[in-house]
Amino acid sequence: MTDLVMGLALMDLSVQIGALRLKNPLMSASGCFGYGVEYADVVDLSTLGAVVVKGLFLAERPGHPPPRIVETPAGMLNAIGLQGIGVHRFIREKMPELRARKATVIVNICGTTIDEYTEVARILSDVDGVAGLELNISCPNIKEGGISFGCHLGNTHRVVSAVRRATPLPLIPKLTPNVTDVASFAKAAEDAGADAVSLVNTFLAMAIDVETRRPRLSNIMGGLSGPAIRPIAVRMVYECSRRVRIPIVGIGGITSAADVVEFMIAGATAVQVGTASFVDPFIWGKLESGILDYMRRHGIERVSDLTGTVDVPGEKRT
Amino acid sequence: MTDLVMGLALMDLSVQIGALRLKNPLMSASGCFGYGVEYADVVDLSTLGAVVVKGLFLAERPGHPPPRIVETPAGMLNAIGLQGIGVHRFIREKMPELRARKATVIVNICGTTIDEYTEVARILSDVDGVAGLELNISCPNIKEGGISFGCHLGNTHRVVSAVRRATPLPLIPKLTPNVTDVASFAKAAEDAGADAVSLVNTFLAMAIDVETRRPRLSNIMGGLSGPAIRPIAVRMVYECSRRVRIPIVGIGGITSAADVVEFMIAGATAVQVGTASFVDPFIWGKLESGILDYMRRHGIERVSDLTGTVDVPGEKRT
Amino acid sequence: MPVDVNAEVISSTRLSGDYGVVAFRAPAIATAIRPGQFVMIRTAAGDTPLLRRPYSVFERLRDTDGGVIGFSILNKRIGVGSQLLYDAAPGTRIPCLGPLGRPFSRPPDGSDAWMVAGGTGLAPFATLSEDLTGTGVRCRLFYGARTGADLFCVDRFEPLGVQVDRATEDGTLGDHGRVTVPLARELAARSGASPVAIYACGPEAMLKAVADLAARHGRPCEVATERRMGCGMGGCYSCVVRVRTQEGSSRYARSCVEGPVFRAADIVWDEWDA
Amino acid sequence: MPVDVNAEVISSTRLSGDYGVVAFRAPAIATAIRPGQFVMIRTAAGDTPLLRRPYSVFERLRDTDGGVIGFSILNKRIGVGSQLLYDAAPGTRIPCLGPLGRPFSRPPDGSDAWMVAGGTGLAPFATLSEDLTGTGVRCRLFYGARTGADLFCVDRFEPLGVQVDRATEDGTLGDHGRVTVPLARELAARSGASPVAIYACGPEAMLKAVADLAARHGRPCEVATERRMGCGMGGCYSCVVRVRTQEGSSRYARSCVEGPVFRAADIVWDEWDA
Ligand SMILES: Cc1cc2nc3c(=O)[nH]c(=O)nc-3n(C[C@H](O)[C@H](O)[C@H](O)COP(=O)(O)OP(=O)(O)OC[C@H]3O[C@@H](n4cnc5c(N)ncnc54)[C@H](O)[C@@H]3O)c2cc1C
Ligand SMILES: Cc1cc2nc3c(=O)[nH]c(=O)nc-3n(C[C@H](O)[C@H](O)[C@H](O)COP(=O)(O)OP(=O)(O)OC[C@H]3O[C@@H](n4cnc5c(N)ncnc54)[C@H](O)[C@@H]3O)c2cc1C
Ligand SMILES: Cc1cc2nc3c(=O)[nH]c(=O)nc-3n(C[C@H](O)[C@H](O)[C@H](O)COP(=O)(O)O)c2cc1C
Ligand SMILES: Cc1cc2nc3c(=O)[nH]c(=O)nc-3n(C[C@H](O)[C@H](O)[C@H](O)COP(=O)(O)O)c2cc1C
Ligand code: FES
Ligand code: FES
Repeated sequence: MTDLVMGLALMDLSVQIGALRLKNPLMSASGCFGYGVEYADVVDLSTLGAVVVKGLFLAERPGHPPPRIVETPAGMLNAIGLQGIGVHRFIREKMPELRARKATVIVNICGTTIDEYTEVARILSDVDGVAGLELNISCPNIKEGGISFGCHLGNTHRVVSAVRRATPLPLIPKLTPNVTDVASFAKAAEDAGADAVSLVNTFLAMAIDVETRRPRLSNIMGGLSGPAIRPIAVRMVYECSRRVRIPIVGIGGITSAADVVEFMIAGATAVQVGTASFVDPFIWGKLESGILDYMRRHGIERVSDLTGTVDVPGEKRT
Repeated sequence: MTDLVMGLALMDLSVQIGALRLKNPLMSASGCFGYGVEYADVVDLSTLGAVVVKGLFLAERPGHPPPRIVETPAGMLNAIGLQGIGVHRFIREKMPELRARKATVIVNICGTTIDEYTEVARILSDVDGVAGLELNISCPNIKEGGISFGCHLGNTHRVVSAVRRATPLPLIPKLTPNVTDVASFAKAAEDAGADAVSLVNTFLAMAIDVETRRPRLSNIMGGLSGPAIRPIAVRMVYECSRRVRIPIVGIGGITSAADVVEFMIAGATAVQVGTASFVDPFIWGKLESGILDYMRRHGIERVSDLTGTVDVPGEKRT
Repeated sequence: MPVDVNAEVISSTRLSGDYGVVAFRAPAIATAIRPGQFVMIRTAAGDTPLLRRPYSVFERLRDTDGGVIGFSILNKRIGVGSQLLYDAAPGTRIPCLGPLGRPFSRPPDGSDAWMVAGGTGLAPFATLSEDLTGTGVRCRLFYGARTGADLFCVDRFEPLGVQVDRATEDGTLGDHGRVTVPLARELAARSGASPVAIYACGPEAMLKAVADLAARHGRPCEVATERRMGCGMGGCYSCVVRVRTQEGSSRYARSCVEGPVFRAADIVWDEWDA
Repeated sequence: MPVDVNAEVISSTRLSGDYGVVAFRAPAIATAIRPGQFVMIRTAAGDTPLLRRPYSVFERLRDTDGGVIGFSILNKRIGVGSQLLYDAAPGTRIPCLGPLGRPFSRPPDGSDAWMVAGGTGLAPFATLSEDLTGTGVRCRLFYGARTGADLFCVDRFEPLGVQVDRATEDGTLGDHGRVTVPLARELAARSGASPVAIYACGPEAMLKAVADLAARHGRPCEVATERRMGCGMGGCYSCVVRVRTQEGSSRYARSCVEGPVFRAADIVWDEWDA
């Protein structure tokens, strides 16, 4: 089908994540979009595929002292420490507006124990307007919980299975890139009943002020995000797409529609945008029109037809 | 001691790697400086701490078809495939000039089997002018050998032990960052008798041309290098420095004297510069004078006094 | 509600080897701005530097018939982004997102306004002076810098009838020492009966010192903070300042949405330098 | 031996929306350059774009008394780096590393030189024409482009006495079709007795086609290749071209040191597009 005969009308941006149908593949990345409400005046939240909110524990968390971020080449480090208002206040204070704005809400849930993860999941399962759960087993900035689940296959399988039993909501474990074989973690999540996996979270990193010899972050280490990590993230999405059947949500350094398309071609069904939305809070409309333009130029009717279509000549050469 | 009383004369740039004393901490990174001789006209090779030459197998290797590199944000991917002339031709054709130029030569050795690694090491041990061996167990671009040794603790220990028995030369296993806990690999190398470890090699990554949907590299995947990876590399050097007693050679995205100092403060005894020397083949003199300037401003007499002096308030917050 | 304007640089005036005033054409932002609010400026297209830089709005710019057409910033060159702004050539277009953040509040009726500025901390007081003197509030500016040559743009204030008290650390102009020297003296001299509200912007150590003085003399005080910001919109939680809660404990507040202007009394100053 | 010159942009002349000539002040490079050699240009300070860009030297630039003061490049805007060069303002300084690589060789005595250029492949032939006509070699240029408007800078050749044969794919100027159309005709027309050496620079498909023609007519041919380059110095092995070895097998040769100019007969054309 040619550019001529294909109008906007014909084009379908919707994608399917387990039982969840998203109107387009664009989601905010957790921790990069507050609780969504912060952006309600500048972005029509209902136009995003999904709003993924900041990581939530059962209780409130103070987070780390500043400085919490530092800029690096084509990227940034963060060690926010999952400051958050806890699941109860979130439901009371934020969900009403998110519902009113007709946002498709995915909650990024955290825990320091399997019980906390399952408890948070159970509580959110009964909340009107919560469309899905992203299971954060990959935050590099907190020792307990987070990474300790995400870096061990057994723990990953355990926590995903437990949360799976606790909730009927679409469940999307979020994987850390700080492992030798990320695809094996995707497989463990799939085996444990996940509806999809999202990757990548940030890369554990460090920056030192050479004048003071002190780490630039109060937490010493932080997570690297932004364009710098994109090629590694694309590789990991590709690897996972060869190992699991469940959908993959691609994350890492997306700044343009071409980047979105690259992740989808590599194997992603949907994507998340984090750091780039700091630089341009109005990025969402630009990404959507850029994707539509790409589809028009290439005669693609359904964006979902892009997923995993990377043209790899035979097997990987060695 | 103040800037006033401290003149250049007093300052000592030399560093110690096992039995090897280097006149300064600056080395070329393997694969980024050819066999050294390519740069003999523009750089006085004897002024580098060491010239680390391209990875060598026992026999010649053709390498991968082009395209072999692609630029990425603040970095680049490469999949050269270890094209090389093999250890014998290297000794015949390159060592004479390297000796004549008074270069301190460290050979980056590769293998597809433990026997090949030990054979290459044994051959080089008798060669006049070879000052040390860097054991490449971390090349992401070849399936057999390389990564398969570098990503498994047992294999790492095995290959390092075997080569250790085969050579009296200073032995520096080069670690891959594509693992969950790089410090455990540093420890395995130390236990196996390594004199030092160098890190990091490149991050396995991928880039796709969205117009053709083909990978941008003929090898599909390649290794990410350049400034983009620096914060991750600094973190890994810091982690290793807390786990092993042997010296660490820091590598990854160094482009300035401040970057050299950052790696040393994080725990490195020496550093290697790769991608940045593509951009500026004359970088070596600039790095050296920049380090001297830093030492002058901070009243540091011996550059080795910088190693591992990062000022970390108590334990890592969680 | 902030807008993102791809603003044309109208002029770039160098005040010294480090300081400069950059003027942007951006009516949509300039007409909405209130004193103390800031903009997030993208100093380069592409990936380096990646993040936008936060800047207080300095002046409102008007055309010949007084219509607001843009704003300026008072920039100090300290790193890659501020260097790019220092070098920005007229005609270039630079994305500016704003207005953002919580502005200064008006002083209580009948109260004077004393502004305390250190270095580029002068910036938010140009519009504050304009708005307050325009509505009959008596304004006074305490303005400190390292040396006399760094006391810029005083000419923006005196015409408005703002009394300016200078202080320089090397004593080359005004009081010898920090800006808190004249401030302390004048606070001590002033009778408790005549109300004054204090506004401070500048280095973090200065804000703390001014807050101390205000507290000791029982004067209301607002400070404009400058924290590292990732987004400026409340999305990233990078810009926090520790503040007291009603329940008597404390929490980290995002200075881009709950600030950058805070009541000095709300800030937990002991954790200020954390 | 290459030098790195922080070269001032003397002028930047736009030939079209995509093509431009950028002139650099760099005597050290310009006096040493030989036809077919290239320079590595750092199009931006900082990390993006990270790598230098390889460019053939187009013209040698001379001052009024004929002294060589710099060189120019013929640039086509295709991505971020070439865009930056297209936009480069006179006065800016841009690091240029060179001269680099293996130049064209002189034709055998008594032989004419036929140069075949596609698009910016014209670049190396300005200096080649200059040097060959200057030493009595008869030169002819076959010059092809998509359309007549893209046949730039012919005025650099005719004054040297170079005969120019044009071809355009849309037929707007010269022969209708690829540059190989006139080349094939003239090769067929030429008697085997009168020797001619062929030089080609342009798109990879064109180089292959020209090499085929030269081989079929038994004419010596050199091609200037354009491969992705990381360093331009032989350090990274990214720029390889597959060439035949004496032993009758083949290997990857670094085009930055063994090239960019290769004898067409040495290249393994079947693996050309790999
Ligand atoms: C609300 C607010 C208002 C400001 N108003 C002004 C003003 O009117 N005039 C002025 O000259 N400066 C002002 N600043 C400070 C200004 O943002 C920094 O000078 C600038 O970000 C430095 O960027 P850089 O790239 O030159 O420095 P770099 O050190 O290269 O920046 C690296 C990172 O640190 C951040 N950063 C560095 N210094 C500061 C700082 N002092 N405050 C906040 N972030 C910093 C940068 O934003 C960037 O993310 C303000 C800051 C804030 C938060
Ligand atoms: C020896 C040699 C001589 C050349 N001479 C000229 C010339 O005279 N005029 C001219 O316009 N161009 C010339 N080129 C091509 C020129 O180098 C590319 O157009 C330029 O690198 C594109 O950079 P970019 O950032 O605009 O494109 P991008 O696509 O953004 O570049 C991305 C990466 O790919 C590389 N790359 C992209 N296209 C090419 C290409 N065609 N050849 C080699 N590398 C490429 C870039 O160097 C960079 O590393 C020459 C190339 C070589 C190898
Ligand atoms: C400031 C900041 C805070 C983040 N907080 C969270 C979080 O709470 N939970 C989570 O799963 N990921 C968090 N992330 C990771 C992002 O969701 C995303 O995985 C990562 O930033 C890579 O995407 P990007 O390159 O588009 O930013 C955070 C990232 C940043 C930069
Ligand atoms: C083109 C290229 C070729 C490389 N070849 C080798 C190699 O042969 N052996 C090796 O151990 N590392 C090799 N490396 C990795 C570098 O030695 C270095 O570890 C890596 O590039 C990170 O350093 P940098 O960011 O300074 O480039 C290569 C890197 C590049 C960019
Ligand atoms: S700067 Fe992002 S929350 Fe304040
Ligand atoms: S470009 Fe590096 S070897 Fe040729």
